Amino acid sequence: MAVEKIAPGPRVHLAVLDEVLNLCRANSLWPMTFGLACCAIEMMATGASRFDLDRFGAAVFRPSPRQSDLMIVAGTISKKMAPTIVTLWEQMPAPKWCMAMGNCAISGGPFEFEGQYAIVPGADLLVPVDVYVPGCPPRPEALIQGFLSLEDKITKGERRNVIRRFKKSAGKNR
Amino acid sequence: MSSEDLKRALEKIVEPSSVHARDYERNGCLLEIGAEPGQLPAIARAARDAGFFLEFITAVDFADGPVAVYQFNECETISRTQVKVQLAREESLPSIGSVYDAALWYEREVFDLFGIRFDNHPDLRRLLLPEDADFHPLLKEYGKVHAFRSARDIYDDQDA
Amino acid sequence: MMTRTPEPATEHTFYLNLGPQHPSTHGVLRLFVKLDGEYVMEVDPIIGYGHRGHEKMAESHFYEQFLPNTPRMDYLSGMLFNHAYVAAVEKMAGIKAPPRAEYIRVICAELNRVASHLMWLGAYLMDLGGVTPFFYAFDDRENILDILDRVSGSRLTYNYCRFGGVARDIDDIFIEATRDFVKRLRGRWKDYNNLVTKNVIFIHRTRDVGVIDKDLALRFGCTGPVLRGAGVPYDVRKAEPYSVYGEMDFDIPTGDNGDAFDRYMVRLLEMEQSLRIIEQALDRLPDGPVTTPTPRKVRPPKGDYYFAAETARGALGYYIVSDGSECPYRLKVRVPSYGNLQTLTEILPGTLVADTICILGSIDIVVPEIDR
Amino acid sequence: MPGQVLHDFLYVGVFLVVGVIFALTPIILSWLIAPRSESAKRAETYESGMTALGSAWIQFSVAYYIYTLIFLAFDVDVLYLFPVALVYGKQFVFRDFLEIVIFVFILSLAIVYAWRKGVFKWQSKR
Repeated sequence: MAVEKIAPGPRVHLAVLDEVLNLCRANSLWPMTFGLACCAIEMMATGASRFDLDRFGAAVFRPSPRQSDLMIVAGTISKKMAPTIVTLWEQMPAPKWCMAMGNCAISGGPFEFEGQYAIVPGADLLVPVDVYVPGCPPRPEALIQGFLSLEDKITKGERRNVIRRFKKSAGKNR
Repeated sequence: MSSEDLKRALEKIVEPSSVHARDYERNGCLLEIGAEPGQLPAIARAARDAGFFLEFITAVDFADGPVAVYQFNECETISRTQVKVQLAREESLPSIGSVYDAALWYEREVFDLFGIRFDNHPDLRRLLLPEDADFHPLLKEYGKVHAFRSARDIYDDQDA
Repeated sequence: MMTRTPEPATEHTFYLNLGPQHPSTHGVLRLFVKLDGEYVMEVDPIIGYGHRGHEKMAESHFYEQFLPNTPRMDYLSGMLFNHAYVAAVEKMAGIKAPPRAEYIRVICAELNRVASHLMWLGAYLMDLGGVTPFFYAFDDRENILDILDRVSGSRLTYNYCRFGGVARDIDDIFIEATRDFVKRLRGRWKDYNNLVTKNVIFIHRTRDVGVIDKDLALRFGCTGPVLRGAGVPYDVRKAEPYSVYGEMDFDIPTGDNGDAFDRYMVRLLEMEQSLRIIEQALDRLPDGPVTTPTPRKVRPPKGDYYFAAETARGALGYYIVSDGSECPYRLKVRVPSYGNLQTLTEILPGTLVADTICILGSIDIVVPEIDR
Repeated sequence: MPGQVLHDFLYVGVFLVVGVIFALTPIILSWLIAPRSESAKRAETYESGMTALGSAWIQFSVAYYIYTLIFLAFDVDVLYLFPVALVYGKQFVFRDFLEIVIFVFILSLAIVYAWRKGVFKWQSKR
């Protein structure tokens, strides 16, 4: 598990300010280019012109963890790669989120069998994962839905999505 | 530069009894040679002079010891030759990295996954597994496998 | 080669990890580089960060259970890996796929080859700093993914070929979509040529960079566009025709001095040849069944078999030792990028760091294919 | 007269104070409200996930130094053009233009000299 002390919150904590900041953070997620295997190609396809992640403000793929606030673990995590993932997660500044993309990152996927010696079955054994996107590889639409649910999680409710706010049924369960 | 003159060259190195042709349609290779570990550098040089390139080096773990499989091929004609070397359990192989540079990684991978050591290999360390791994995964008694047979009952009666 | 514990850097040189998480290593390859200012002095490619143990997995799974593994080894030419594995086991077990299935396999394989080259084109130009070709190439590639998705159900990791045929028959919507795609992509060559081939910066960045000549390629066992870029017309589809490639007429483009520009041109011209194959296969598509009845568990007779096929990166080979049971005794996958990547240790020392990225991109590697 | 001078200095003073405040507020604001995370490897240098070997404080080749020198020459050159821009074209337009051409030409000789010396040629040492 990433050894990370429970960080103290911000020095000045205002509810309204937090809400505004979360709204801004949710709509400008900067993911870190971190493709491990097949899911990386679907991540690139999502960033390309057809599925266009830019509509959600999330396609600014930053190579270095210092400038990114979302780590997408896209692909199979081999045991040799595990310490690197933990290092990258720790080198990301707060606030940071993690998205486990694809079955390999969720639970080892098609390579998890009795006698498997080479892979770590799941990214949540290494870093705290916020959103799981199932699929092998998940279709670009599934990844975009992952981004939307992460944005919902950041803003703690559907106020972000104006249309959904007017649907009476959906708004209640938050 | 085709496989005939490689066959003649190899027959000088290895005794002719262990050189036998294979049916390309069924098995995909034309010539198969059973060799001793010591003859490998000579075989590699002969293949290099005949203009062959090294397709791969791998090993297959059997009850009476692993069999190292070297495979050479040529670009112009279909002339795939396989060299099989039966090893005892802890025996080591001479490295042919000086003749074929591709062999350096293949040998490191065979050492990594099978534990077969290669003498005078410039940089024999693990290739695929993390450096601190202490097991050789592709050996049959590691982990769960379907069967653990001896070499005779696979190779001997296959062409009968 | 560099020893394991590198000696302390002299005053001019320092060590850099073009490490597993790097935008231009196309996956989790780590280049441990000793730099002297801008110049690369020594390079030690460290692989294994994408190692999943495919070969160990094969020894405890049935032949059918290993099918999904094949497209996940090289996910850019997944159909080609799938087709090669199925053809290998069919040859071992003596199963004969009906002619219609063979033609469908060749059509889908060539579509996948074009998709793989387009993906490479986009990623390579992005390495060199040009972002527009990435969107051009991915736009065309999405067409292929739609066509193959319609018939095989997945965009990248196809499990479409089965022992004895293919999973589903194609319909005339597939055929018409493929013909439209072929026409559309042919119209795009002009765009690619104007945007990239005639681009002065691209020519200066790739001409005479990373020269892999014939002898170097043979010493390292390179195959595919890397070898053809050096001038050797070796293509497994022509050298050892499998499936119905024997009846297709297409030629093999080769470069002359084996630099990054020649490899680029070879891949661009290869896409055109693949389109020709697709058209011929579509014209001669026989009707009839797409599967023959095969036993529930395939049990090939004892012995060892080798089957070679041509993927987008080079000559792929399955070396299968069977002990007559329903699980392979040993399954070795001879992968083309293995040899292609090794040439880095020879051609990189002395080049600039920017050229390192250009050379690495031009040999087009996929890391889980090398690590297996 | 002194009142006028003092008045002018007032502008400069206000401009200075606003500048400083404008610079410091984001730093203080983010120091206050930014969430914090402490972790073991947070301070280590980022080298694509690996631990960096050796330090980067080494003597590197002189080519970089000469590159920056050329930049410096032109940076200062632009500095002198600012005041010229204020008075350009007031009386004799042609004279001003000619002066600037001469000024820039003389400075560009530094580029020509560096070019001849081969600073821009990064030959590959194969």
